[in-house]
Amino acid sequence: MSATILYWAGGFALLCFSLGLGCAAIRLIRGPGAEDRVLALDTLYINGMLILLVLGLRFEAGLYFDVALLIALFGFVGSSALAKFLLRGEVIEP
Amino acid sequence: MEWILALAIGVLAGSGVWLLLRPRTFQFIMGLALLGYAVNLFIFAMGRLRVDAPPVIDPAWADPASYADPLPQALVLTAIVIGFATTALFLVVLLASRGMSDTDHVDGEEHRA
Amino acid sequence: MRFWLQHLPVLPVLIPLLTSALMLLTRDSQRRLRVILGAGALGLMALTALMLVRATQGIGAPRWPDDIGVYLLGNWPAPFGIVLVADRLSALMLGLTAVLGLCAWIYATARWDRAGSHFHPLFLLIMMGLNGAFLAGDLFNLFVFFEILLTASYGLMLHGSGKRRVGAALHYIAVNLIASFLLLVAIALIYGLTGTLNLADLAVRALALRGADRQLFDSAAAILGVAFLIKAAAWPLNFWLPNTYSEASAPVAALFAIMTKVGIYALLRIGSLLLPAGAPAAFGGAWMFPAGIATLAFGTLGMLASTQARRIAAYAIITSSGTLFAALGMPGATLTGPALYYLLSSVLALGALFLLLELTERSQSFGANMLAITQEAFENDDPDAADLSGQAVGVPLPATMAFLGLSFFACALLIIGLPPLSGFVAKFSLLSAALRTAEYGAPTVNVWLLVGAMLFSGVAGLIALGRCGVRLFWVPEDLHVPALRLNEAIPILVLLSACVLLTARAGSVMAYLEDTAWYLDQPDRYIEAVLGQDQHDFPAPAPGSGGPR
Amino acid sequence: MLLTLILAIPFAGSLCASLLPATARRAGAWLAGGSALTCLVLTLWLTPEIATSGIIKLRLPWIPTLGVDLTLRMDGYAWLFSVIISAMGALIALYAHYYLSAQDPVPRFFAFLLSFMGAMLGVVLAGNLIQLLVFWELTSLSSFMLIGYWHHRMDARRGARMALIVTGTGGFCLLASMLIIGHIVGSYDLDAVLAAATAIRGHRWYPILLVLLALGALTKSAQFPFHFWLPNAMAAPTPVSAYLHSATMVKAGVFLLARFWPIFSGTDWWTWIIGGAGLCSLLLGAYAATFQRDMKGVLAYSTISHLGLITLLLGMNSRLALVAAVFHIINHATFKASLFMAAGIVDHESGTRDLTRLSGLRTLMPLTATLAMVSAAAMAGVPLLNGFISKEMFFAETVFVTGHWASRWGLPLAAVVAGALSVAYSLRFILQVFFGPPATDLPRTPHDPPRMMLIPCAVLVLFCLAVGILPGLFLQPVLTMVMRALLGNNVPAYDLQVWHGLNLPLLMSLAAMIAGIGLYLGLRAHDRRVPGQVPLIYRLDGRQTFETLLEAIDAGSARLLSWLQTQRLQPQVFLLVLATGSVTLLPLLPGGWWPRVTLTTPAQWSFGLIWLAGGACALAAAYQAKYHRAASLMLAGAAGLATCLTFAWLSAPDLALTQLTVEVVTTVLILLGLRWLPPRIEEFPGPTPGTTRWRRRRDFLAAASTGALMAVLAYVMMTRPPAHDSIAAYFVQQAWPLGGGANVVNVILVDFRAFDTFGEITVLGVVALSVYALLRRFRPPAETIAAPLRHRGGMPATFEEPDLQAPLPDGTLRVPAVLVRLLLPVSTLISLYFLLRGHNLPGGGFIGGLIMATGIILQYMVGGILWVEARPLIRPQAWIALGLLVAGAAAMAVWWAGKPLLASHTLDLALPLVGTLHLSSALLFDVGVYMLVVGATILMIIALAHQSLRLHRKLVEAATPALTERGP
Amino acid sequence: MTDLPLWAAVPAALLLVLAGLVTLIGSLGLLRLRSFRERMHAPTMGMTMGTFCVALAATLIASLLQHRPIVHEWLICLFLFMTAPVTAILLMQSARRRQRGGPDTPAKAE
Amino acid sequence: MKRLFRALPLACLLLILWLVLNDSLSADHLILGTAIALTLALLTPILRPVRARLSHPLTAMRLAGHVAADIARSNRDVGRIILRGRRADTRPGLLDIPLRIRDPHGLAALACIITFTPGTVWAGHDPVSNVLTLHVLDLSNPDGLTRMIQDRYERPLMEIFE
Ligand code: NA
Ligand code: NA
Repeated sequence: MSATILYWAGGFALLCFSLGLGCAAIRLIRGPGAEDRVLALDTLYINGMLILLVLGLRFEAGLYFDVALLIALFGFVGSSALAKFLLRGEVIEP
Repeated sequence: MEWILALAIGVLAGSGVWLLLRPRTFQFIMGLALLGYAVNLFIFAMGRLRVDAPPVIDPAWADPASYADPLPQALVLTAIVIGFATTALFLVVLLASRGMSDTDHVDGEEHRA
Repeated sequence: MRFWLQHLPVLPVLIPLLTSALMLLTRDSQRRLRVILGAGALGLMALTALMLVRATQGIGAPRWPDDIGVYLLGNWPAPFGIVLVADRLSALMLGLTAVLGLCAWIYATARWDRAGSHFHPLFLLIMMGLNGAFLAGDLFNLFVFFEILLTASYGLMLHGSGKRRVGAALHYIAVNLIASFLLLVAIALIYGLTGTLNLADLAVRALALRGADRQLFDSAAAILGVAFLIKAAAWPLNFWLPNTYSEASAPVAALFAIMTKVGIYALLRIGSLLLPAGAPAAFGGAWMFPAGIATLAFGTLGMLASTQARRIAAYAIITSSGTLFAALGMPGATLTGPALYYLLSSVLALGALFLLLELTERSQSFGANMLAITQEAFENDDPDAADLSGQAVGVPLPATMAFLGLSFFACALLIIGLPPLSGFVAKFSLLSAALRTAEYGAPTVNVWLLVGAMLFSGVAGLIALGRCGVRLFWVPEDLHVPALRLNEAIPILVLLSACVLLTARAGSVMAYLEDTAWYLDQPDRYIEAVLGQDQHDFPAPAPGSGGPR
Repeated sequence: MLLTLILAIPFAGSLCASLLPATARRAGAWLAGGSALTCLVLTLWLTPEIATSGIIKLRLPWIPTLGVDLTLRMDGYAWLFSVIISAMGALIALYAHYYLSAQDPVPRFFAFLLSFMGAMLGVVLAGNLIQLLVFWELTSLSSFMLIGYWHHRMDARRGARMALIVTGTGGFCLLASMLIIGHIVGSYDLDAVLAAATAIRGHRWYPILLVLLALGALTKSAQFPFHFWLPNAMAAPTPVSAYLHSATMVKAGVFLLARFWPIFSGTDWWTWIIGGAGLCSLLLGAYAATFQRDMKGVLAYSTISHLGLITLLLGMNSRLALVAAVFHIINHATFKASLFMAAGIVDHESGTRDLTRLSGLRTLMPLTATLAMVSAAAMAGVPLLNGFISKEMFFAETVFVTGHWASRWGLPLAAVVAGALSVAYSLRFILQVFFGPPATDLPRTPHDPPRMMLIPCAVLVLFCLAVGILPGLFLQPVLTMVMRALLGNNVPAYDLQVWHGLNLPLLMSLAAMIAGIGLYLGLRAHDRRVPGQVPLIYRLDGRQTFETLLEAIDAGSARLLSWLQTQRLQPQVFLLVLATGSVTLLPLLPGGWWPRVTLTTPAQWSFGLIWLAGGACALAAAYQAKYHRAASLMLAGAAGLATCLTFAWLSAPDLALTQLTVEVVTTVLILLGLRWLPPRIEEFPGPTPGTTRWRRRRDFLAAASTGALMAVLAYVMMTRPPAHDSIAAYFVQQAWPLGGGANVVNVILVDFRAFDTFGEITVLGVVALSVYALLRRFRPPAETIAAPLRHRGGMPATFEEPDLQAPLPDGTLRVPAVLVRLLLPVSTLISLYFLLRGHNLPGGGFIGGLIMATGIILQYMVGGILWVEARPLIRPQAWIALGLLVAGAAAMAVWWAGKPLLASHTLDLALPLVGTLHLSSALLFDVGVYMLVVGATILMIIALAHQSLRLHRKLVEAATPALTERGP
Repeated sequence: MTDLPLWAAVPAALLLVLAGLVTLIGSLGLLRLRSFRERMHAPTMGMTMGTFCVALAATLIASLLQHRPIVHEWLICLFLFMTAPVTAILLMQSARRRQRGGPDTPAKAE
Repeated sequence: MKRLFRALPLACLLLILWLVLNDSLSADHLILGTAIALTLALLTPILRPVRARLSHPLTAMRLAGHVAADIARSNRDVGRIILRGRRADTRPGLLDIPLRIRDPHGLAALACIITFTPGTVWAGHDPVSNVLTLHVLDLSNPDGLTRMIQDRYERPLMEIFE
């Protein structure tokens, strides 16, 4: 019973997250501004991380946690590098 | 799942090849990146797909059938790293070429009409 | 000593790797130290190669069953772990690499090693890649060594920088990156079908493939073949080559003379192993001969059409590849022995030619543009980079022009295949072996095609190199004697002497190569040597007696 | 033994001569003359033995597997040639010593001359066909060098190259023919070949074999239609012309034809090819010789003609004709060489060889004139000289020709015409030079040369006389010996005599003589009008045709090449894609591989959605890559994320981790690069829209097909049951018991297949070094230099050096800096966490290293290069080195335990509190990987980032030129 | 999973559903909101509530299954919390610089 | 010794992080974790010259509770705005808030809180006037927001960090 409930709830969450990922992808594709795209990429990463967490719950495997942790820690590096590039014209300044 | 992954590989490979056929160096490098994803997924797929069976073994239960094929994964790891390295190198060559030839055409010169 | 002998097959990989790592601990400016390290490493590699050649002949210290040395890395039994396999063919290629590498490196120490950073480590690493590729007994490991030698070659290709060189390198890298993808896809497919990566095991399992599996395997082999054909410069996949080879700095171009042969080696190695299962199309099968003839014709055409000496040399590389394809792919015949002889001779000669051409260009007044490129290489934005270009001028040696002229003459003879040097012996032995197939009732049209193509390429070489030589040595009125250093002259001399030695000892060399070819035709031995290998347990060196102090 | 000496001495002499200093003129001549004389003496020494036993043979093994040995074989025929070659060589050496001037590099001349002599001796002494070929080509090569001796002259270069190409090509044809002979006979040994005459003649390849052989011989002997190289070879110094191009080398062709006469002759093919070429050369050469203006030109064409005569004789399929041919070979060598020497003397003394300028030298150089007149008379076939006898024999042979009326009548007629022409040109040669009023406008005033220079010429003339008067005494025994060598016991009966009685040949001789004189007188007017122009055929200039042909080959091959290859990358990639696609499809065409029983995993909506997004992003990335690079980068990053999620979903956590970290680093790297890539603005008018559209459609098709192919292959493979007894099972079973790790992927990476990993980190290191090296010479596009300034909103064009002591940056980056710096210890900790647990759980050296590197990159991002580097930090290169060394040490450590490289070795340390500490060499190896990855990644990123710094400093420097001082 | 008591499964399931909904709404905001500055706010929902809920559910389930407190999911929240401003600050600055003198100027609090 | 002492807080934090990551309290993890944490904490000041001084853990916990509650509430608000779409009558805009807090770590923490709360984004900070600019999704009550940030976040942060 518990397993069934959790299975369906997890499935629902996964669906929501992947739909969210889809929304972010649409924004990423449509733009219009570069900032919009960076934001969308950031969102993609968050949704991806959540998907991994839920997968970890479903499969009772701690391994997914590591990937999620890494996204939480470094998912922002790409988007902040992009943001800095947009802001300053170079990622690493003298 | 198989057909989804197959389609994904196809789309990635197609976009990658399209970009490799384009004349600008940056297009080429993006093509390399996309084709790289496709190839990595392809290698991975050669181990057949397994959901919820990571190759981290329970010492008491080392039945190969209950784990995903680890070997393609190891190969993909190598391929990812090598791909990263070559992308970096190509990027720098691209920059050097742009700086020296004043064009970002892959041939180092514009082919005018 | 015994201790080192046990590890003999892995030394050609380890020596350059560790030496280059040590070099990186020194600074670029500590050139002398790097040179000493490099000399030591290359000397050791040559020694190792020599010992391997002897060992695979059953002479000397390590006695291996069937004279095939199998080294189980990590002590994992084949086919599970990675193996290095030193058989006659590998040893031969290692020896060739060592000689060519040593010569190109000595040449580079005259001045080219100062035209950019990290020449020495990169050079050693490309040697490591080459050696590893020749020793690899595992498909994926072969790929890894291909990548090492390719990435190092990218670095060396770019060595010296300059617009034209970078432009050529861009194409070279682009094409080879795609080829690497092909290799990966093919290896993955092969693993997916057979469940193994070990070459010997693969040969066994390929026999068992039936129906759809076999079809898919053939597809995979075809992709693999294309990847190797790109590296081996088969037409029409070789358009990257002329620019690359003619723009690379001289020692690098000389070393590159063996790069295309790695692709041929791979085709030969895998082709011979897959032979019992029916060689796939590119591996000695249906396409190889026509591809070879086409490549040969293309290279010949290129030699005729080119005016610049380096481009002629580059097309000569293609011609040699074409000859080898055609010879190895000749239907109904085994020309492997003579083909290997041709390979040795052409690699040495082309290596010498690339070194020589740069020296020759120095004597030309119209070579000012070359000088400009070289100047550009030494141009220095970077305050840290040691600009030693001023020192890089040698002293005029006596009889410089005579030396250059005679060396060019010898190179030309070798490439054209005119007597008396080994180029002729190679050509003759190939053709005579090809004619022998007519005895077995094979269609003679292929024989005539090969004979015609090779003779025609000889004539074309005569025309092209004749013109080139006349222009280089006879035309200029104000030919000034170039400053030449001894370490530029000696490598050329060594390479050409090696060719002379090949000629003089043609009988024993040919016998050795025929034996090598015979072993290749008996993949069972290789397979048995690899798969029948027990895990090593070398006796530990007794304290105080075994290992070096 | 003596044979070896005969062959070795010239080459040894050549080597010695090449080592002589350029001024050693006398020594060179002595060396050459001495070598030649020694050879002559040695050959003569062997005469009795040849005469009695017939053949001397000596075999040295060379390539036994191919049936090629060095066989020295001297029979009567070879003996004859050896004598000619060495005797001539001695005379020429003497002559050349006086001929060459002080400016010429004389030792080089003699070195080439001696090597030629050796090669020629090698040809005649060869007992193995391949060996013969080797020396044959050597004669071409040394001839090339000798013709080009005065290479500052264009005619010398041209002539040399022409001769080389023609004779070299012929040599290749000869090689083919030798190969075929070897194939038919099964041996290259001359005796074996001679014994297999019937087999060869009867073989189905006989015609092609003959053609190839003829090509070899005719090119060498300058026979029609390959004769044109010989007149052009006259650019060589006259000793060379005398030696190579009249007496010896050009004789190699006819030597070969005569040598193989017993094998090949007797067929119609032989007659038509050899006889035809000979006849044409005979007439054409004589005709052209009659009109030459250059003394050496006359001699060159007459040589063609006389060689044609020999060839014709050989082609006549009669044994007596063979005798005549051999006899004429000897005669021609003597009189032609002496004529060349005389011409050389005239040239040397008067400064010109122009027949129209020379005149009346008889009085100025009487000795030379006398010698020249005698030899010319021999050439014209005047009785009592050797030329007469061989010509008589020729006439006699033509008379006895049977068969078709055209040949029955035509051949004697042709013989008479040729004879008449030879009389005419000989007469003209002598009369123009030595008779008439003394010339006044010569460059130098001629006089007889030193006596020693005349001696060689005189010796030859004496020989002409001796043979001409007493042929039986001097040459009959020799000729018999030669004929026995060639024909064995089938030597025909013949009689060498001056007077055979009044017969048809004598009448023909007379007719030719009278006609020749008449012709000379008749042509004087033409000669005065257009000197040197050959009527009717002057347009057929061999040299012109040859040069045009070569140019056509050059141009044609260039055009063909431009068709067959492209220098552009896109077509190359297209070809690659096309080739790969088609060869992949080829084995699949028969069908039957589409999966029937499929192995599937149930599809999940979310997974599909992820790839819907990922695929769309990939397509968009492809679409945007041209103009919106950053957007494309982000879109590709989204596809990368989808890939990462896929790996995680499908049970590959290690891959997901690696993909993620690599993704991050790649993004930063490409962004660093984008800073140096100015925005794309279409500035050039590209190809026409139509072309572009077509090309795009083609590329789209290629891309779509490739994608489809890969998708199909992937699907087919995924739904196929895995290979049974795959090696993967072993890894899963043994990872824990033998590898000591639960994470199989990591155990594979650091243990089972650690060697791959070793290689792969090497690749990373190599790339880092290459990137670093290339960037040291980086030259940025001009428009990118100030690009960041625009972003900062028009700040002044100079950069202030950042404050290295400031604890935090000012402005926007202040808060991020606080956070990111706090993150550094955290990310380091996490990198160590992933590194240390890798063996049992996802992670390992790669992932750890990339995490560490990312942490450091972040510091650079918020702190700036100078601020970060003002603090003691890593030296990336050293980390690369240490990584390799540590991994290597871990790999090699087990050597001391007697295990092969990379075998794992564990060390269990019993520690208080902790229990046992489990140290594994695999972990140490992974630490090496970690260090290298950190070093390489940082090196690449930093090398790129440093470009800004270099540029800033340059800008500052440019702004303040007074302060332009670089530190030491 | 089957060992999990129902009283824990139900709230965990609810948390998951909530996380999914909140995150979806947040992502939807990327599409529905009109300007970039408005859109800046939307994804934060997933980053906060979405992650909190999932982490809570995970902690609940894992702790009950393993009979000891399992808290490492909260590290994710911590890292997100620490790193979120970096991108946001840079991105907002970039957007502001691009629209300098654009529609909205700061309002002043009294 | 002084260095070691100053490094202790960070080391503790890192040790906790290590133990949580490894999900274990075993002796070997404790020892290894302590070693790593101490090493890192001692090395960190090289690149992190500014050190945070923390005090008042109770205030910090109360602040955490406030933040959590605010995040939940803002999530609800923002969600509503998104779902309503065009119909939601919102006034997005920038808001300047004068600050008193100067400690960089305190400012950073404030930035984290603001960014982590849906509906508000850090849009700039003038170091001279110490004015914080925010972008707010619904600027219907600027004064309330200003007060909330000053009272509910800034003051406790000053207590903790200064
Ligand atoms: Na091991
Ligand atoms: Na916010």
